[in-house]
Amino acid sequence: MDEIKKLEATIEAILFTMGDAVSLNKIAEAIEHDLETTRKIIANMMDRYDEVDRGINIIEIDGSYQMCTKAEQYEYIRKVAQQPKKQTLTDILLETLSIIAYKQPITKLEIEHIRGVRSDHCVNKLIEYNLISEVGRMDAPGRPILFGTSEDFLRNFGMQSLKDLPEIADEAIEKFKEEAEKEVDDDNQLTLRDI
Amino acid sequence: MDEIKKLEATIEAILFTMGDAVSLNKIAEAIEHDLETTRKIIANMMDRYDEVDRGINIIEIDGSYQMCTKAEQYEYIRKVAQQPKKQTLTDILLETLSIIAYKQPITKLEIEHIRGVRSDHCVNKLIEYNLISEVGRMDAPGRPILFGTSEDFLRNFGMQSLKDLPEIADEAIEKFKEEAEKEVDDDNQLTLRDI
Amino acid sequence: MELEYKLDAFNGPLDLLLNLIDTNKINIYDIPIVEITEQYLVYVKNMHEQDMDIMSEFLVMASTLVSIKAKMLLPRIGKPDEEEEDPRAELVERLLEYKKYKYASFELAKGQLDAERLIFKPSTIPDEVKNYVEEVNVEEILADVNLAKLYDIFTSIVRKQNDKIDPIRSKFGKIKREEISLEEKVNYIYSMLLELNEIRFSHLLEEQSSKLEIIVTFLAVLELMKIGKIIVVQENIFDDITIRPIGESANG
Repeated sequence: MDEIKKLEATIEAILFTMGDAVSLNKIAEAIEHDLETTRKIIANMMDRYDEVDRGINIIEIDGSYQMCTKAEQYEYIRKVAQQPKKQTLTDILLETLSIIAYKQPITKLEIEHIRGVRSDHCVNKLIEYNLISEVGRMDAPGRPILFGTSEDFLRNFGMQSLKDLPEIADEAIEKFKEEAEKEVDDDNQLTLRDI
Repeated sequence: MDEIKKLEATIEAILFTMGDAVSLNKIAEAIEHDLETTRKIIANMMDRYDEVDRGINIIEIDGSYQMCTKAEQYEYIRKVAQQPKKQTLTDILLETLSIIAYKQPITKLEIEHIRGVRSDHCVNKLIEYNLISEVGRMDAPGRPILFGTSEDFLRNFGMQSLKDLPEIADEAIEKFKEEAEKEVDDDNQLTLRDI
Repeated sequence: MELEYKLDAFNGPLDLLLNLIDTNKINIYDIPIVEITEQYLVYVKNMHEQDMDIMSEFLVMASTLVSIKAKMLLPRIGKPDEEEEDPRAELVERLLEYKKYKYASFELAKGQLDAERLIFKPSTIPDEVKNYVEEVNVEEILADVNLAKLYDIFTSIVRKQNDKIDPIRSKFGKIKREEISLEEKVNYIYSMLLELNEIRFSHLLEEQSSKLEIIVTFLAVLELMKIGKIIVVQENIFDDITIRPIGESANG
């Protein structure tokens, strides 16, 4: 009995190593037993692999044998095998989204003008995420597409309507202007120092 | 109990599919259990894999787990698989590797100082064999590269972690000393004559 | 005696020395330096080594040995009871250190022999699993984004827009193009980096008011890279480029 157990171990090691299907012939040769005995041993092993605590199986294909995982393990394996890609909204997507939210309806060209960089990728991603959508066409040469935020956008930010967007007051913009002036003054000193 | 059996099956399927070492973390995440429970389940599995009718084993390397065949199956597998001969390392490479293993992180210059010879070739070969890798830079002029051993190193030398490195430190030197003294005693005349 | 002198039989001068010590059954703590030096030199002389690099390593050791020999032959000056450092001490230490790792390498080799008999299986993840891309959960990626953040981002964009208008110059009737020197720009960017430790490339460009200035900024970044003052990192294609200083203030 122990002799058979040892043969089982060898067959397991062979199938594990080969990965591909291995013919009954080859297995029989390796364990130095006749085909019938080998077949019986493998059949016996297959039964035990069927048990609930085993995640791999031996399958027979055309007189060859191969190890493979059980179907019910697929989802678990996927979880481990899959490259974990943490999905986040990148800063550039957020930036683009905020421009669209506040300036809508807006064309891609206008977005690019504000951001100073091409924005195809960002706009496409935001469409893919269902956060923005086409809301019409501008009455201008080429009739460029106008973009606006979607219902999903409202839902995701807990707004009933776009009126709930925090207001960017004119005073705030004025204040920025002043600050900018001050900064330029400061900046000037800083840059002059370096010259 | 059946619940645990199912988890064992999943872990078996994962290790089989991945082939490479899989971290405890990843396994725990996949089976949705805490690290301690997962560790216990795997330890239990490892015990059962040890039984005589199993040809594969689970080994632990640096907190990760990996499936491999049992050593005693090697000859049978070779008959079927004609496993390509593994690279055996030359003395020079082994010598360099052991210096890196024990002294890591270490710079090439330090290696060369211990060996008394230039070691570019050896270091490059060991990198090529994936046994060592750059592990950082030394905070010194020129910021020289620091080398350390890899996971492949542990696997290839049958260690779970660097803690398993054979001890050589002082006891080994003591042993040399004793041997040397014994030898000297044996041929006292010979050595004294030369001084 | 005639010996086939093969250099590759020894892993270096230390290995050769150890071998001489072993074959002569010498106490490593009390090396008969005269005899060993002689034997060592015979060996080296008989090496038909073409590789000067390797040869020179053996010659360095030869000169070390000769100098130790000389020191030992010199008459000792000073009181006889004074402890004097053995000229061989440093060499002995090196030999022992080297021998330690040589011993370790044998131990490692044993482990390798056992481990060699274990066979691992290559990963067999099906392509459809490997390339599976999970559908983006928009709610999840928006989890730490709220209206306030959106507001902040937009106001900062407005601010940048205003900066671009450059209120000071726009107050003058005419804008005179000023000379922008590369050196100036290099200094400016670098001092800014030292202060902030990290800037985005796009941020640098946003500050610029003219095409010429953008070009000079770009050249300045290239220059800083060339002289090794900065590193630039781009995680993914189309991502913004991050610039960090190398050296004194690189604490990140």
